[in-house]
Amino acid sequence: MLQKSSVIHEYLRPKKQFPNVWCPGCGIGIVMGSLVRAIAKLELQRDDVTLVSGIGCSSRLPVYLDFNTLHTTHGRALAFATGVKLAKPQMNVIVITGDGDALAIGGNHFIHAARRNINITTILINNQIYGMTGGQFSPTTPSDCYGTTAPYGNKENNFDIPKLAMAAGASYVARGTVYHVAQLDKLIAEAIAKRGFSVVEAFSNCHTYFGRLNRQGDSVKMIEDMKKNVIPLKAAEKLPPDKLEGKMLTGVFTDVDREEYCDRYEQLIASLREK
Amino acid sequence: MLQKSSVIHEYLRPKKQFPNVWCPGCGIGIVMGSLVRAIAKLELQRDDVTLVSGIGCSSRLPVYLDFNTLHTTHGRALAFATGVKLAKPQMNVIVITGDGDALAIGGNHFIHAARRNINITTILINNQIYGMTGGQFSPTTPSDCYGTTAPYGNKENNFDIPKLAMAAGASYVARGTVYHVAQLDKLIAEAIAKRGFSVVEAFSNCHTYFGRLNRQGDSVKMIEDMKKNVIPLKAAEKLPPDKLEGKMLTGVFTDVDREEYCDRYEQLIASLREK
Amino acid sequence: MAPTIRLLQGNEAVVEGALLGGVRFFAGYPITPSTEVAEGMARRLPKYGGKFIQMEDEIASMAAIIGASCAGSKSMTATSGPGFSLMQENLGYAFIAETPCVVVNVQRGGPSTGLPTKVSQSDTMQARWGTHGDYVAIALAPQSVEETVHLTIKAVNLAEEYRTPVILLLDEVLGHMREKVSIPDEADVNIFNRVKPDVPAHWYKHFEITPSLKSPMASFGEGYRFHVTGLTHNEEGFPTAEPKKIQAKLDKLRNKIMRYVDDICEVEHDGMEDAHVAVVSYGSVARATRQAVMMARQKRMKVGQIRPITIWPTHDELYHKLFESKALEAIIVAELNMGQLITEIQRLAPRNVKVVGLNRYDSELITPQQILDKIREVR
Amino acid sequence: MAPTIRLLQGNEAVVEGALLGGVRFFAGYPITPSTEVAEGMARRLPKYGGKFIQMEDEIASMAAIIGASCAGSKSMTATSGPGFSLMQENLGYAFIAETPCVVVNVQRGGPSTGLPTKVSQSDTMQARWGTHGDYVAIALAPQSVEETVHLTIKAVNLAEEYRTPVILLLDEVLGHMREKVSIPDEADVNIFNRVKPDVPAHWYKHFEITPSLKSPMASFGEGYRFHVTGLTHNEEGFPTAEPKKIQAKLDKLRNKIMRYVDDICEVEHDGMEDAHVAVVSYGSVARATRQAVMMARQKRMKVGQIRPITIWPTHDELYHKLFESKALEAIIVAELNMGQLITEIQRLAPRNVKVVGLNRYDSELITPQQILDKIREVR
Amino acid sequence: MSESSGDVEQVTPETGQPETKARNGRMPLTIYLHWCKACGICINFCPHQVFTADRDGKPIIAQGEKCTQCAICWLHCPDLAIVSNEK
Amino acid sequence: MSESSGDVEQVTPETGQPETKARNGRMPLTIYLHWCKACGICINFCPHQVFTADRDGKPIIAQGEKCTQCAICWLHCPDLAIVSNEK
Amino acid sequence: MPTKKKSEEHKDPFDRFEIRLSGSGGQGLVLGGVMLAEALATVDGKNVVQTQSYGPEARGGASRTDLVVSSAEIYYPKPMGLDLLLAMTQESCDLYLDALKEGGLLVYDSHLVTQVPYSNAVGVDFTQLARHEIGIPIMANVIALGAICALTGVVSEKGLRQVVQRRAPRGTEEKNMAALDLGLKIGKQSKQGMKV
Amino acid sequence: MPTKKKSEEHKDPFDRFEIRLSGSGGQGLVLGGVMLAEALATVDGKNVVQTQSYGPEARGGASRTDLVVSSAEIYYPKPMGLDLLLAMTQESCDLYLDALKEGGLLVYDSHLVTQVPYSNAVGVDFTQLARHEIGIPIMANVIALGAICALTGVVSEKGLRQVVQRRAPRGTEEKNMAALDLGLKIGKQSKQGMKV
Ligand SMILES: Cc1ncc(C[n+]2csc(CCOP(=O)(O)OP(=O)(O)O)c2C)c(N)n1
Ligand SMILES: Cc1ncc(C[n+]2csc(CCOP(=O)(O)OP(=O)(O)O)c2C)c(N)n1
Ligand code: SF4
Ligand code: SF4
Ligand code: SF4
Ligand code: SF4
Ligand code: SF4
Ligand code: SF4
Ligand SMILES: [Mg+2]
Ligand SMILES: [Mg+2]
Repeated sequence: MLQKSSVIHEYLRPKKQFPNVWCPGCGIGIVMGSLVRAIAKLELQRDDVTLVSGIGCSSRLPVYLDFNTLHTTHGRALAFATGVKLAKPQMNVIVITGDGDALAIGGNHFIHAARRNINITTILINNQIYGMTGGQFSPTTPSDCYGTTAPYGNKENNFDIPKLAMAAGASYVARGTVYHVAQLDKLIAEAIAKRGFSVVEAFSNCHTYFGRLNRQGDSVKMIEDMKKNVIPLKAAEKLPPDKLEGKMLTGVFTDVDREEYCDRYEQLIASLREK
Repeated sequence: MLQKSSVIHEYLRPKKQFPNVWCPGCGIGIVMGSLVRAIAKLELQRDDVTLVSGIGCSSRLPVYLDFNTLHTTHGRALAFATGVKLAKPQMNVIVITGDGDALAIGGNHFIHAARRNINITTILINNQIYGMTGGQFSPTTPSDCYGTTAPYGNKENNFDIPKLAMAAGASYVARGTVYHVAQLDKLIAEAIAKRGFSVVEAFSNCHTYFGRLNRQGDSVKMIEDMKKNVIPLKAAEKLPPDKLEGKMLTGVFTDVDREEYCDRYEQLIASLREK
Repeated sequence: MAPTIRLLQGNEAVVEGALLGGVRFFAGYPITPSTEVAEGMARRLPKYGGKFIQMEDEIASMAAIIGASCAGSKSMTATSGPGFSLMQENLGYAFIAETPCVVVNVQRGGPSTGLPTKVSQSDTMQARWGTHGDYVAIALAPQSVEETVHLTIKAVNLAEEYRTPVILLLDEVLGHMREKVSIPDEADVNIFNRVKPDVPAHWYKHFEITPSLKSPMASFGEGYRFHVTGLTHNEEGFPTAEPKKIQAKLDKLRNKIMRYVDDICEVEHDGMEDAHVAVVSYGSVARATRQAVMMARQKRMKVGQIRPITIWPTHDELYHKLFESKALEAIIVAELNMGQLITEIQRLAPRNVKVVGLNRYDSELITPQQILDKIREVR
Repeated sequence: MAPTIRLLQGNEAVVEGALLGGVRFFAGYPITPSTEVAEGMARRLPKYGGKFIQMEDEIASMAAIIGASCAGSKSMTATSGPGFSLMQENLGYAFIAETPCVVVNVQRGGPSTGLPTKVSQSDTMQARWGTHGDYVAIALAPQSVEETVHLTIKAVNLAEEYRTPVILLLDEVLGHMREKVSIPDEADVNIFNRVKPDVPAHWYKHFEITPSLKSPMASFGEGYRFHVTGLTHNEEGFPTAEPKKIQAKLDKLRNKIMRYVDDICEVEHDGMEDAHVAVVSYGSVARATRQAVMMARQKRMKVGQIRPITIWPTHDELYHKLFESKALEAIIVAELNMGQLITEIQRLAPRNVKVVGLNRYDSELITPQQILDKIREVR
Repeated sequence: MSESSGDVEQVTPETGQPETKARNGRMPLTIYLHWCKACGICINFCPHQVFTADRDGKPIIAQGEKCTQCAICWLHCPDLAIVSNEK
Repeated sequence: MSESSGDVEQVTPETGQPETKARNGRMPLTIYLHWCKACGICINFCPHQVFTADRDGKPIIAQGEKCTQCAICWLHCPDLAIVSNEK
Repeated sequence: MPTKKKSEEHKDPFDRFEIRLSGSGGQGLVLGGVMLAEALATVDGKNVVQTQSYGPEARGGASRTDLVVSSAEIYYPKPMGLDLLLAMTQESCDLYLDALKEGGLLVYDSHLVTQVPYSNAVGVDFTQLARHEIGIPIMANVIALGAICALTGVVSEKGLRQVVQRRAPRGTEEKNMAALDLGLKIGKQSKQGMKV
Repeated sequence: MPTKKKSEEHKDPFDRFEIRLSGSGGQGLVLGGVMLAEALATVDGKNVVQTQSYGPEARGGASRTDLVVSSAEIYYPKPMGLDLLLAMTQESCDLYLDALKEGGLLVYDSHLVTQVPYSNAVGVDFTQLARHEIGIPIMANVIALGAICALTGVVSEKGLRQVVQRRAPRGTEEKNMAALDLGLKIGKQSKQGMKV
């Protein structure tokens, strides 16, 4: 079905007006557009969608959208979401989180939600920095890059998000960027449709901090660079390793079917009732 | 150099007498023997070794040994250890932890210590259960097994420890068992010698809880079963997948050389001093 | 129907009370001496169609029960000192987001890992002041296994009525001891179910400041699509930076409870009309006190007893009344800690009345004899 | 050498004070309004050969500074409300394991995420009672950027001398404002370095109960090979279940501080000899108070001021002395919260003296005019 | 953006009123200028130079007739300020 | 084991005194019977049936001469209660 | 006013019967205590509080459980002076004898407890009886319950029978009842020979 | 007794000079305030407190920084009645004019602020001057500092010169000093024309 470009406005909260809080050109808004189109494409009822987020610029996303929205504490979105989902398994629970929220303070909930394979979709907006607090390095800040707490360059390594999600047990793992919006729409829709724990890493720009501190230019430049720095997984498979040096891979990293946690729990309840 | 069998007694704390707290036949004591022999083999000075642990039966290990010992809070051993190591990089810091301590409440510190590739050795005693609190299922309890909080069988999946450690960035990852003690000695010694974050999963028995709840027999039976259920990684490579069904792989999963965190920090200090 | 007579542990009584009170979601992480609550819930809840989940830690447990409560379930967690400390941040979220839930803390010796299997009452002040920021907490402390059943039901009811977390403070002795209890039939239990909005969705304000300060609460998925946040917010739930609205929100958090102290606060007392000495104590210490009071009266001493069942909030006026007798010379506050609730009693006692602590924190219960000795000493 | 005059933010002053005090290890996790402390430490520490690490969260930060302290470094972390709540469990560990460290809490509005960029003093009670179990906390609250430099040094010194965590309570206004400060030369700063044992290794007891209650502290790697645990332990550090030793340990935790309240507690006061009204306040509110007191005196009102610099512990005797003038009719406790330290003042004030709160919690500072109005009102 | 709270309550009264600025004929798109934050993404990303910038940096439809409805601008607008009049 | 604390302070006075029990001749090993918790591992794992169990389940060296010093018993003793007299 | 005034109880708060079952782990004493308490509470309609030691004491060696029984409300939940001490090891006998109140009764395993410096005492060879008469050593605890019942009358025979039957693992009901009967018999015999 | 008695200060605590620099984000007003404060503190030896708004107000639109200056100790760190308001936008002028105390001075950008319902006011075309005379629009803040110096004398010319020099990004020192000079000149001219 062809989507009208105005569909996004149908899902904005009537009382919660724009302009939004983000800096001009921040990719989080682009992800918001993708999310809305994906939900619209899946024709989910607004009441059947709950967005849960933690704390961070990315985590401010849910407040604008006309769903059930739960803006929680820093790092804990997936734990709150687990409560929502298990209490109401028919609810489509989508977690909106940042690289700091999901992987720094929230890393444990991330790997445990994946391990349980609970049917929650995580949209992890990775801008490689703590945006909200002003540009400290995050667990996805590449080594040697600058942050306000890495004034001499980051001495730590960064997580490979898809790898970590897969190792922990996620059923669906994908990566897109705010440059490749059509693909991002599709990945998010697939992730939501997946019965099991799914993760979409949405690579985004924080030009205000990451860009400025690392001389990567403004939002236009940063987003355009994503085009150059990205290789689709499919294409990468055919390339020699040296061609992949410094490139980011996008696409679907894994998509498997495993028993889902809430389903298993419902079966338990049913089996105890039978007796 | 041939090790005397009595070497273990040389490293016991004079004031902290045996018998130890563990149940008769608990494999944690076997791991303690391996650890001592590994340290003795490496000829480390007692003062240059710090053992850090969290809370759990496994975490009770350090108190018996004549090193610097830090018995911390549940799940946080690696975070405390990070402080010790960074403050005193010449110290050999070894973390003794359980499957619950390291991977349930402590999962985040585990993946972040791995990501930083800080030169800490983690001995993760995996008995697939929370022993100390009386047999609740843990993140390594296999699906459908019983625990006191899984009276109808565990509805969750378990972590694959080596996979998770590797995805997070560990430099050396290995698995041994308390049956294969000579191998365990060797793996622990290699892990300590590694400059970078290293993990040895020491598969152990909690017959008191896991064994009893899952009808796996007493300690003798459980430890003997490890012989049957294990295939060395090297051998496994040559076997067809169906032969690996239900088997546990042991050996060295990864052993790579990467820049170590404290080294990088020391270089930074040196470079700032030069100026 | 007639109540059932059973022999139950305090922790098992929490399970019975929770199920009777309508709890259908439990998330927890094992910790001595509270683990039996989780174990009981794991066994029982799925039989009621309820959900038990063992989370990766206490932070996640607290988060999950708030999430479940937003989704409409009466929810609970249970822990002990170290876990209670970890829950503090999200407990604060439950306060500001006005989300009903019950947190059981079976106290053991602290600080830190302390004495995992030993009795203590040293989280009394933490139950009031443990998380950052301003709020008013409700905490209840039973003295017997049977009262544990009832106070667990009460805790669930208060949480739902006042849209706030409620803390149930047990101690290791109470959690582990077995006692004869009479469990009421389901039909005989008074249950409070959260009030649902009856306005059209676009009128609904999730945090409305109603005249009664008790605001209806919709659940996710019921057509209201509201926003919940831990940022200080206006009545609709949207973050606000307007001083007036900020103050209104915080006033609501306080007043929705303090206006109803008469309903919320239960304080048992006896013999205060003419007592020369009063003993204030709660939880299992109150039973030693009762024994000691009986012993003292046998010896013709005029001794009164005060037992806060509701530990928090403090009902100032009520204590003022209790302390107003001219005969009263001394108040003994007996606690299994270094002196915590005594600070409240000092705050409220008349200056001519001596307030002294009887504190034990060596891992053992206070005995009736110790109390009797103290009574003799202060007279 | 002469002190240096600079314009510094409160958070930058913490960095300067920490470096002067000898802090060489900092672990933290960014949070508004304390982040500038971490940022400053990240920049400065490696130049001193010290270590800065950004941990994965506040729990880990607190853990890391304890670990570093055991390894011999003077260590510090900085945070704000939500992070302070998360630190509580490991803060308790530092208490029981008697490990020196400094925790800076730049307060913002709560509870929960609350008001990240707005001023508050609502973690006052949490600083005393935030973790489970029994212990005594030391907390300091500066009122100016310059005093922040000095109290940071003092916090480090107290931590080292009393082998305990020390909490430095700033607030958002103080943390963010820039002010002229005079930074003393390193050579002019009094530094306390933890006392090292001088006994042979096999005599050493890491938690010895010495007559002074100040016990020497070895570091890892210095030949002592001691055991540290969060379980209640004997003097050697080994877990104990003996009631006597348990009590001895907890008594030590309290008495090693309470015996020295005269040294630890700083309370500034002025005009209390003949004041009719006293205003008690701390942190940035004390400056509004000072202004108001000046204004009141211009109007010939007899107003006294009391400024606790050491917020915890409370020096009961000292307040009793301050309140003993017959002229005193009323005490105003002005706080940026719903009334926290006032509970201590109510506990200590004579019954004939009215104790009233002036509380603001709408995200703005209390103004001198508000205080002046309150003074007029209570007179 | 900096860590803060109250931002999200700013209610722009006229919100929702499109105020497309166009210099000539065809109006392939509607632009909600209240929402636009002048990031320049649409202007730079449009493959056919349909936009120019006004004094504040917000887009003006300068060559509407060149628009191919390729969607690039509206898919990338972080402020959801552009909708197509045709799709 | 159950979550607890005080355990670790039990000081066995005679600790360290080996009290090997042997039924006959050769003493290939020393067994610290105070430390032994009678788990049966050594008895069951010894490939040469060197041990039998006493009334409490603790090992007795029944056939010391059969010991090959294979190390299995002392490597697996969880209580570090066995040492070789030869290695 | 939200205060409750406590009314004076009618029954005597000093009517307490305090029991301690002590011995070593693995003798099933805690289970024995729970069964005794359950019989008292659910069949005899008595008030009863059962506590036990957790932690260090509970490990390996020593094991202990205490009961307070009353027909009035029980205030202090732990013993203040034991009316009955069952000692199944010498160690527990030595440790707890002092806790017996004046005139309290000591019941001990005459095989395992050989030093008994107390006169109001009844020795029964519980473990040997269990091993030889019943054939299952761990049923010494049930024999002891029977003996206690017969010796003191604190619990009803009916109550014990119901609870032992209910709690016995499937297939062991008969053996358990036999053990109980044996205990009752021996208890009655001993009582006749007792001084008191 | 560990109390300190505060001694009465010698200098007048009511000697306060309060300044607010206001406008929109991007006009460099916070930096301007910090430079002014630094000059006052480190060169002029005055006591000074500088605060600014964080959070919502700090975003996008409005920007504000306040200074309290005194030769005595400064108690209350925020303004109680402004002596000087610099308004670089109409919005900020409207918003803060009320905060000016009686007789306080308003300095405004005459290009951007067109409605000025207050008489003790000096309008200077800061932004246009910066753009046209200096060639760098964002240097309007430095021009304003110069003007404030000349108009009020609250800060020394020397102090401003040192700090602007020190804080100027490498390569812009000359332009910055030119802007400062321009501000000083205009300030002096305006002062002559002022009513006060
Ligand atoms: C417990 C706690 N610690 C720290 C913070 C401060 N904080 C807010 S957001 C954030 C980082 C956000 O980073 P990320 O998730 O990447 O979001 P972004 O702003 O980059 O979108 C931090 C550290 C907090 N709110 N709570
Ligand atoms: C914060 C906190 N939560 C819970 C506990 C209780 N607790 C102690 S050990 C433990 C689990 C230990 O499991 P594991 O690490 O596998 O160790 P094991 O005993 O199996 O060796 C738990 C849940 C605690 N001490 N602290
Ligand atoms: S700070 Fe960075 S992440 Fe946050 S809104 Fe601005 S550009 Fe986006
Ligand atoms: S409970 Fe399990 S893990 Fe703990 S000591 Fe016993 S056997 Fe070992
Ligand atoms: S992309 Fe959107 S916000 Fe950016 S300039 Fe274009 S319309 Fe404005
Ligand atoms: S739809 Fe395509 S061609 Fe048309 S204006 Fe947008 S980007 Fe340009
Ligand atoms: S293995 Fe060790 S503990 Fe086990 S029976 Fe043999 S000697 Fe005893
Ligand atoms: S060394 Fe080998 S052969 Fe000898 S006793 Fe031990 S297990 Fe048996
Ligand atoms: Mg980010
Ligand atoms: Mg385990």
